[in-house]
Amino acid sequence: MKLYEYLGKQLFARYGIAIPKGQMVETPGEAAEAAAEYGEAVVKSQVLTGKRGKAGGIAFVSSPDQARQEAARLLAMEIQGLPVEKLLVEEKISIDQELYLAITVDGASRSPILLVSLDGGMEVEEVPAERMLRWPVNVNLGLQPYAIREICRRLGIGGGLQKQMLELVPRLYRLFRELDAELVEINPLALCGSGLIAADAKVTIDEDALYRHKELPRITEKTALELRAEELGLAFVELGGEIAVMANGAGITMATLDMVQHYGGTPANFLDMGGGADLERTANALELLLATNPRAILINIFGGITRCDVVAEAFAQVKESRGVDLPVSFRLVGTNEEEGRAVLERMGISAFHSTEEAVRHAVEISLP
Amino acid sequence: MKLYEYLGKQLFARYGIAIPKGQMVETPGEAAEAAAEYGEAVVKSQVLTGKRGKAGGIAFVSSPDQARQEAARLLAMEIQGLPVEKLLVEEKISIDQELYLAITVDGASRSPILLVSLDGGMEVEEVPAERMLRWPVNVNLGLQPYAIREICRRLGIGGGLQKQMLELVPRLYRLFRELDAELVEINPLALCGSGLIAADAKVTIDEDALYRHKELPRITEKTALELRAEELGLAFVELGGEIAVMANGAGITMATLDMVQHYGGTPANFLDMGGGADLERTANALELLLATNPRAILINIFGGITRCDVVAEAFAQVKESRGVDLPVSFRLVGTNEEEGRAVLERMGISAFHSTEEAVRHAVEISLP
Amino acid sequence: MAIYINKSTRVLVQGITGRQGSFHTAQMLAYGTRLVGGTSPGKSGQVVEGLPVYDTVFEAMEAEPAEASILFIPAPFARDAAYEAIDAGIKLLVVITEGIPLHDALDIMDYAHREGTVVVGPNTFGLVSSGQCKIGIMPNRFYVPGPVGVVSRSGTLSYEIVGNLSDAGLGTTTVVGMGGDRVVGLGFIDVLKEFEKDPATEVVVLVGEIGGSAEEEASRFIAAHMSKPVVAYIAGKSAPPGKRMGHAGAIIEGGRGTFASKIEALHEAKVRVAELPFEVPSLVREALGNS
Amino acid sequence: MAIYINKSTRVLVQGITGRQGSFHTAQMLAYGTRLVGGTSPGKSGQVVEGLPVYDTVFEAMEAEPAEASILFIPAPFARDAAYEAIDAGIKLLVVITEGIPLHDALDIMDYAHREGTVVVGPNTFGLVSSGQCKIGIMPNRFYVPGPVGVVSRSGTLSYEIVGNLSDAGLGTTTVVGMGGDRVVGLGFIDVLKEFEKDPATEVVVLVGEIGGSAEEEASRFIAAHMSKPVVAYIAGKSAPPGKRMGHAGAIIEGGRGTFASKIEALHEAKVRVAELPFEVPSLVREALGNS
Repeated sequence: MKLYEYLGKQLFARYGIAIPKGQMVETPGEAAEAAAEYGEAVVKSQVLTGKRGKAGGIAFVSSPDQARQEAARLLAMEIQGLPVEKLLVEEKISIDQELYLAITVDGASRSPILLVSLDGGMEVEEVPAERMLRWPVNVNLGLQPYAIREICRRLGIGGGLQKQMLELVPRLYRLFRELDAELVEINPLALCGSGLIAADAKVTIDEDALYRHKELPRITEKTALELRAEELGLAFVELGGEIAVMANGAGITMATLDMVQHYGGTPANFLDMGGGADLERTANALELLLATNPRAILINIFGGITRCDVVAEAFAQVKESRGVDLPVSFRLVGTNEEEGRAVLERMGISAFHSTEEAVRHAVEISLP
Repeated sequence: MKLYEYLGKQLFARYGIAIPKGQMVETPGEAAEAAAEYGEAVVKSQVLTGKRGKAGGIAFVSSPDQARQEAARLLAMEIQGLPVEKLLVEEKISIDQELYLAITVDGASRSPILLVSLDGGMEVEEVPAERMLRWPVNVNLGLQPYAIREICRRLGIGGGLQKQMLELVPRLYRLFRELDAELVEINPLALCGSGLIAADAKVTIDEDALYRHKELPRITEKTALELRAEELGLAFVELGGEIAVMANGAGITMATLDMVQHYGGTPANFLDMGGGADLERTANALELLLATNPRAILINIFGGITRCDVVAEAFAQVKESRGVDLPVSFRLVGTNEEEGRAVLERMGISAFHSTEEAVRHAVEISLP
Repeated sequence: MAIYINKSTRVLVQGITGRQGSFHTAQMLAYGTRLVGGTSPGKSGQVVEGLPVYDTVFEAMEAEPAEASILFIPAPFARDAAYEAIDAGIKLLVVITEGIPLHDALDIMDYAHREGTVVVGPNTFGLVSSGQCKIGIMPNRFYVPGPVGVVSRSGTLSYEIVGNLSDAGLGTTTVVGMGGDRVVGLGFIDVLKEFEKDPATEVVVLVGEIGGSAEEEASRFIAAHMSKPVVAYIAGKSAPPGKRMGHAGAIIEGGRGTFASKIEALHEAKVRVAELPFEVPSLVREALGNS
Repeated sequence: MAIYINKSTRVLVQGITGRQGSFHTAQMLAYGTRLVGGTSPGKSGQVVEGLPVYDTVFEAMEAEPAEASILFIPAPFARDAAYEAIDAGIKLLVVITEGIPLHDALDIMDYAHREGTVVVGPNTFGLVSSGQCKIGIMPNRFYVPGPVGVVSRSGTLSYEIVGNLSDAGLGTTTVVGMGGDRVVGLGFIDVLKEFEKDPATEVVVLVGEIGGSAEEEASRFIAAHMSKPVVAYIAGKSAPPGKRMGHAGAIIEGGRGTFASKIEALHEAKVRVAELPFEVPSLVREALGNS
């Protein structure tokens, strides 16, 4: 779960990490009021994408009037398809040097990893690998002072800046661990005089751990249907094509989509119904599938923990209750396959044995 | 640093461990007032020894008057040589079962160790070893629920009591780690209906870690001289005999005391001046030595990090400034031995080479 | 021969009394896995599928030691269960549970590493040494002995591919599911090393997906250290960037972990890459012919 | 021969620019220890006693790797310095620092155990393999080669005893100071095991003190596993219970760790026990005669 910059900065403040004075506003009037307090100010679109600077989503202003104008402009914008609904108005800070600092999880070392660079302010992908210091963190030890001193040495950071890092980095790491973050990123981390200030904040919280963070806000980038899927505990992504696809397992669902594309079709969605779903959950998944208004439906079940008969029964139920008339391509193998096929036969559906056949058929029936 | 029961219980409360209602009082009048709130109450001497129950330091009372009387009696007592200056007045709790629970450090396993027994309420030394469950704790993991479940299984603790333990034990462990405790002990841990209540509290904090616990009170069992030694950073214990003993190193100081005793003398103190002391520190140590009003002084220096000349110079300085006239037995070997001996010779003191000779001489000169 | 597990491996089921735990206990028994018991706190003394139930792993190990354990424990309690298994001496831990918090997974891996326990998963279908021992939730019938070692990031997709192989008369030595989470225990390289050493494995099938850099790293390892031929299939060619495709690991972020970069790395390592899952058997045949 | 360290051991000094660090650097160099450098944050580029100073242990190890490190670091920072040494690959860590918080010591031991680093101390005088390598603060002159291995809980007392031995013409293989704290790395048993294996060590002197149960446990080990004769001296016979005699470990609590219980255990293990420190050499001679 990505957090807006202003929320990330609230968390930073809670952990003792310095941030610029500022406040979140939702109207040009509020923006003008806030800017009046700071004189020179910056108005920043609050959107969950990193490219807002290039997209013109950030404005520097010198007066409340200018703040009002710019806020109006920004609130009318879309950045990478995301509407701008909130702004952060902050005092302008005078920056001597920009650093990059982040902590995330490194699957390869199965550990947190600290990333530090003296090339702050630019897109992280643009920083040459040799100028980005990567330090895997032993979760048992955490980020101890010695590690920060060694990191600073490698980057040539000494004196007062090193001292600041020795204070800041452990705080950021504590936030990362205690709040179950997947990513905490400060870019740029601004050296202003002798102090380090987080000029930006990117915080992503692990959704699987949200249950133990009742205090955190709930932010979503999902569509209404994706939200509905989340409620149902299903992995669902809207893709905008013609064939509604459901399979059991993330990998096979992806592979099914790949095959749809390979044979010239367009998938309406990614829907992994997961393993071992019961009748109700399966029916819910099918309802979701219909809600994308597809031209055809492709269901690809390789029953392991999932039982073929349950999927077939659920389909029969939903088809009847909703009067579904869409063409369907069904693939059904594995646990309780015979029983499942029998149920489908009663509806006049003959399930395929191979994914390939099922996908080809689905593409055919999806064409106008 | 041992904490009084009432202070330990304050810490328990801070960590969410249930304690009886109660308050610390210092006069019979306050005791009566407190008891009035509880009806049936218990008045407990606050002394830093475990044997106060047997010594009559705990009284059960049913009325404010009785509380006043008992408080007066207790406040006049000494328990194991310790005057009773504070009392804890608590509501009497109705106990269904008494358990023993403690966490301390096990040198052998180099780890914290949890001790649990169903034989609560008695002196821990009296609990048969096979009825005391000992569970070394991996400091990396801490005390996880599985460990508590396993401990409960071994002790035959199930159901509601196990649930209570699953809540209580991690809290006690957190206190133990966060407050740098050497020992946290609840004996008895009282099962009252379905709840566990800490009926007593023994908490010892690591003195070496006190610098990072400004919030904790400072309690001492030390004499004025021992306190002075602590200020000076010296290891000092008063022993009440005739020969003031100073050596450098805890082990050699102990061995010197053993030899004093072996040859029929009585040591006035244990004073380890530590290693590498400078002139000032050594002079301070010598001042302390004189303050015990000994008949003789025994100084045993095996110079390694400690320089013999510094010790001799300090002695000369103190002898002169204080006009010390006591007989002295000096042993001096090791780093800068020649220089040290020269200094002593000027005072007419001929230092011994062996501890044995020095001790024998000290015993001789200490006899009346 | 096989890797990690074989017919003498004794296996414990943590969470044996739950719906999934009991169902798969029956399935594993049917496959021939040497299950020795299960755990479920507060249910000591019960019997599931003829197996004794214990309160704790320690209790189970006292009754009969096991080398491996499979976890059917809800996500909020999985870390504790994993710690318990490792502390009690389990040397191979198969974590089926989905949705374990990322930081809990980090903790589990750290402790397992320290104690020398091999973790498979979390969010894995498990592993199976065909004809000998299955510790997982995959359907029994496709896992027949043969010369192919399989390692996969995703479950059902690997069933599909192993099914295709067995339909084509190609059996497997061991099939290992790494799990779909961002942090998992066994990785491609660990498993590839074992397959390289296993005399019964003649060719290895690697089933990957978009996201992360595991396939790229595996490719470098293959180029440098594998003498046996490798066939790969990567899912997610059609996935849009920035969207999490079910698996926590399957997300393309900041231009990393793309399908293209993985395919390129595999080609450089001279791995035969299948465009679609059902092309795997013919590539395996080809590799077997050449080797 | 000797144990733990020898003339090829390369040693780093953490905290080399301090008063103690620089003094003992000179002393260790004079003894012949192969010191390769030292650390002191912010002082890279300085030179102490002819040795290069680095900011961090990593930097030092890049310049010249060391196997061992000795810590002269104030107590509040000692844990961090120990972590650093262990993480940078130091395999023998000698912690001179006194007054390290108990829980910090627990943390150090845990991490050292995990990474396979041997810790001597804290609050130790160090260790010395006579005539080869001294990593510690003991006076140089008594440590001359010979057949006696010494392990001691206290510093100056062991100097006294080793001094007595050398005066009596008895040299030492290795002298190990365990340290006076409640939690220390190397224990009696660890060191006894090494002495038992070391061909040059013919007799072992164990110097203990009241408090804790290390001597009792060592006695059981000696009875079961030591073929070489052991001579012991225990300090603290005259100490009153409940008082901490300087060393954190030297406190008799609740009737445990008494002088009597230690002596009894040693006698049971057929250890020759000296009543007073200067009796040690004659008991060693006796043991050498018998062995």
